[in-house]
Amino acid sequence: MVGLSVGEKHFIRGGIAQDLRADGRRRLQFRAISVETGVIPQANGSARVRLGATEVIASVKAELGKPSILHPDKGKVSIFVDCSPTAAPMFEGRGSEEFSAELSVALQRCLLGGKSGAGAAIDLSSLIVVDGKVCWDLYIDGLVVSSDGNLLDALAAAIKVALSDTGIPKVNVSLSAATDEEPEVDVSDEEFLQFDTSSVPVIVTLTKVGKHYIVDATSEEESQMSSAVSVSVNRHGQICGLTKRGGAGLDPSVVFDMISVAKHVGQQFISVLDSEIAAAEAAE
Amino acid sequence: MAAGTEATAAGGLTGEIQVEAYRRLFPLGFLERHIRESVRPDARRPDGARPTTVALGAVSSAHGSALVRLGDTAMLASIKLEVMSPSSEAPDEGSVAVEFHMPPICSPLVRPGRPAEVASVICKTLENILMSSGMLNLKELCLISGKDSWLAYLDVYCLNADGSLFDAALISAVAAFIHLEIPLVSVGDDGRVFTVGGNEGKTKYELVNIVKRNLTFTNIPFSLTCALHKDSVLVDPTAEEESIIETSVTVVLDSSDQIVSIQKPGGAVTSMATIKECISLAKDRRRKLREILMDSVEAMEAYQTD
Amino acid sequence: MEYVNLLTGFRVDGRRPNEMRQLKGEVGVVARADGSALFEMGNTRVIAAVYGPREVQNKGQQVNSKEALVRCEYRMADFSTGDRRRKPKGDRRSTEISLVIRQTMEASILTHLMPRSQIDIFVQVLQADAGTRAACINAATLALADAGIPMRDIVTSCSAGYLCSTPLLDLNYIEDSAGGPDVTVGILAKMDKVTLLQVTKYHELLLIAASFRTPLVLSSIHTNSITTILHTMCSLVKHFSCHLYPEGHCFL
Amino acid sequence: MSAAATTGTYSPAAAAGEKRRERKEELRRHLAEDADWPRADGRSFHDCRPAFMQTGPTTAASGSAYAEFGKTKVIVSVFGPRESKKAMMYSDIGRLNCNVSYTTFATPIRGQFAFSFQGTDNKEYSAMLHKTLEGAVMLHTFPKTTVDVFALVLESGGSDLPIIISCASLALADAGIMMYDLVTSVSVSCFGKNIIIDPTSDEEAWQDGSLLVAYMPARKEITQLTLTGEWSDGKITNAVELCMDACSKLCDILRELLKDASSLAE
Repeated sequence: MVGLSVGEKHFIRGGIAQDLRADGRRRLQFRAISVETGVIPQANGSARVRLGATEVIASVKAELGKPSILHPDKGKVSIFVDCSPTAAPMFEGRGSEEFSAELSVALQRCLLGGKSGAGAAIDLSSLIVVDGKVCWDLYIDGLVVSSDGNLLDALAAAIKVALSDTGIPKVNVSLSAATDEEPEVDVSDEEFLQFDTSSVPVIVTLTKVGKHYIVDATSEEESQMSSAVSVSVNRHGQICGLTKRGGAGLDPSVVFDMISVAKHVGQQFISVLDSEIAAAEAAE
Repeated sequence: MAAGTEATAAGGLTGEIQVEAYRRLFPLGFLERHIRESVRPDARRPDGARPTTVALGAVSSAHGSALVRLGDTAMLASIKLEVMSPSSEAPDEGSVAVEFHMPPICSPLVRPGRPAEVASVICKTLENILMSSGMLNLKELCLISGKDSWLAYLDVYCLNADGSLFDAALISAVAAFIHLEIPLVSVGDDGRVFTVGGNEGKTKYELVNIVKRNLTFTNIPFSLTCALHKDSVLVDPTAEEESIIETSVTVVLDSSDQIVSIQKPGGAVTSMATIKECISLAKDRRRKLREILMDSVEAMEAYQTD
Repeated sequence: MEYVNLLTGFRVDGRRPNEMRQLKGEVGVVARADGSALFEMGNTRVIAAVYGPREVQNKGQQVNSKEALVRCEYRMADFSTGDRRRKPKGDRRSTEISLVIRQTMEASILTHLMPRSQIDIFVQVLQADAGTRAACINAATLALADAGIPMRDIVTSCSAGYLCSTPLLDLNYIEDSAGGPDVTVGILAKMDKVTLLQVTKYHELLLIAASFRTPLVLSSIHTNSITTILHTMCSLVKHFSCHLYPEGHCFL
Repeated sequence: MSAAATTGTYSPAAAAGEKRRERKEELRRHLAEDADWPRADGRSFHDCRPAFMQTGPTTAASGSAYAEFGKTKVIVSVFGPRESKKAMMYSDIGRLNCNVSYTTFATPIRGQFAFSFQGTDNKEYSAMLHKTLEGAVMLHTFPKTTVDVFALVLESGGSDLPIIISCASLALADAGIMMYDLVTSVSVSCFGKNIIIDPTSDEEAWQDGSLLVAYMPARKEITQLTLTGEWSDGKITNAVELCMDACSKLCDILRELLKDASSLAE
């Protein structure tokens, strides 16, 4: 919880109105981002992203599973987020459940695409090992370690980086003659397949404070929001998901305006993230 | 007694306050003054039940369902059949799983995440009555002896709680079983049962159950709840009455007027004569409910032939 | 399985029996917390954050208004273990460890200096490779020190086990899952006092003690100062004679 | 099926599941490629299902509403304003508490719900309902107290959330809770280049993307907007406008309904 005095509130609102925020940023400027890969050795891929004082960790684990009956030619991806109480005392006990669920749903909406699998960030058919029998189940876990606003954007960025860090073991399948039997699977320890993460989108949350909207809001700024829209944008400029996150209603023209601004900012954010990923990979 | 002083205190005020306020402030006095005139707050006689309607087939996704209204109390019962392997003790019997739900929409007293206490009591009683009354012949739920049989999930939802919940729940459960239509099934190569629909299917697959499409009922239980307050017996109490009265008696009778169960959940003591009165009231009620149920079956059949 | 090489005396990960894993500590990792620390013991990695002293949030929990209320929550990240499982929050093990950490830290915090206030200690396990209990206590100590909360002394903790007739300091996951007896000790380093002693497989320990009739080797680590950042963390094994009473279950 | 594996019982599927899948693929292809292929229930792309709505099914509540769109059936009860829970801190504006639950027979296979369910409660929809309504309800008119909005989905036949939202706003009006405007909601599914309105559950299961709009027509404000799948700018504009148009029409129906109900009461 952020407790602000009237003067502080006025300062934040005034700063946003004049395009000079409390930390010296402009309205559509992100905080400095730092990216680190391979932070969880047990996972197939992992990343830590710091956005100002916000810190999140994403891990990707791959397990062999069985494809669903409805989609026998596709693997499965699930995304869960947990907010650690270290980030804020209000996440203690069951206190984080509701917020974690909201973040999980928003990420699923932005990364998993439609029910048919169209527009998904990860090509689900690349996760299939044997049609209808064996596939990879990707478990993407996000953990919020430290929170200073804009968690959703940070989590989406961390997932994008973690996916680019992910190596899926190469699998050799020995198909037995009898079709009913479970195929034998030999998981390789040495060879790994990398993902094509170029189409994984980023999320840009536009927070409306007063008449203006800002990107990458801090906790203090978020406490002053009237409403917020999270837009997920991929490299091709397509919108891959959108969630309005509570608050007052918005005029339709404002919504369309926000979408086009988010698209623009998102493209820039993707290129920043790409160079960070390259730097992190070089450092590793 | 507190109730007495309340009643006299109320007496002093009656001329000055409005009926609705009096009802809220002195619910006991309000009810007792009605009973003295042999009429109830909703204009019923003490021995009069509320209008009851039964609509069969209210849930399209279920195999059997019924919506019952008892005054403002509304119950929705649905039966879904699933295939199970029968236990070794009874290889030629199916089984029934009963659940009674009180979702938060039905009453201001129920909150999400906290199931109402009364719901589990009604659930247990409902299960006992359905099993012990001899209404169901579990052998009829068998498909292939020792291999496959039906497990009938009976889910009763209370949509609006306004008293006499058990009576309404029992009627809806019974009606749902009467409405239950067992799907035609066949056994696939993998040993799993699958449903067969349409006419070409019937000729293509070897059917397991051609005859047993509806259950037969020799015995149908009905119940009546009577509220007992001082010397008077109020049939089919509303939620308002239930919150005031001293105790209640629920009588369950089968088709031959045999007593399946009598329940009196503690509370004030009652004479045997009052219990006998309740039983005779329950007998009258059983006949009426039976008529209502048969009418609803006819109405549904007429609707289907149209 | 051979947990200690008979010829060389080395353990599966190449350590000597009385050698600890690589230790690493860092304070101030959570910007918005009053105190925080990251602590690593080999592959075990935990984060602790301290909020407080602050006003008591739930007055009902306050037992003694003359002392600070110390609370603790232990949580494992979904990805912290080798096989990914979503565990329900507040399972029995987490509750137990939360309680152990709380009691251990409470013994060191000068609670009487902060009446009518509350101190929350949150520990989050990022990677579990055995010894999370000890790592959490070390991280919590660092975080409390970072928050500037007055303490009697620095609490440090380490575990030890007994496999292949050898006492082993600071078990890793492979050694921990071998199922031998193990001991976790928490000490107030300068005062040289034990605040935590947990023994599992107590009966096996009894047998061992009975057959060898030797003092059981337990462990504790010494920390010199953790005022700003861990300068040095010298680890040494202390011989700790404990009297195992046949009928006792817990001793402290 | 996971449900079958855990309980040891299973719901017998219709004959030849493979065939059903093929049929669905075909349906999907038609929806994606054809100009205006009549949908499985005979509607054209931009037709909503016939709707039936009614106020006051639950007399025990302060206000309630029932909505039936095709196979989807929903009841919403509104309780309060009433005392907030003891644990709640003081608040000078009112609280809105939303809960959405499903009956066990709401889905074709008993108790088979998506992962965001805990028991029969749908956490995701509860949160979404709350976010949608909080911008419309005048929370300052009932300080310190709580209004509970509870929804029960009797049968799920697609477009559940938009129907819950519209039904909840009708129930709030029935309860006499002050609102800036009635909120109505409509969702669309996207198949290839086509957009179809008010999808059924079959259509939802195969869609390429979906978009939901909750709208207050008199104030011309969007209170909720969600989107999945890949969309271009132009398509979003089209879909949102289509939804807003449908929302306005639905809102007129609700308004008439409330007028009729109040004149009937008099």
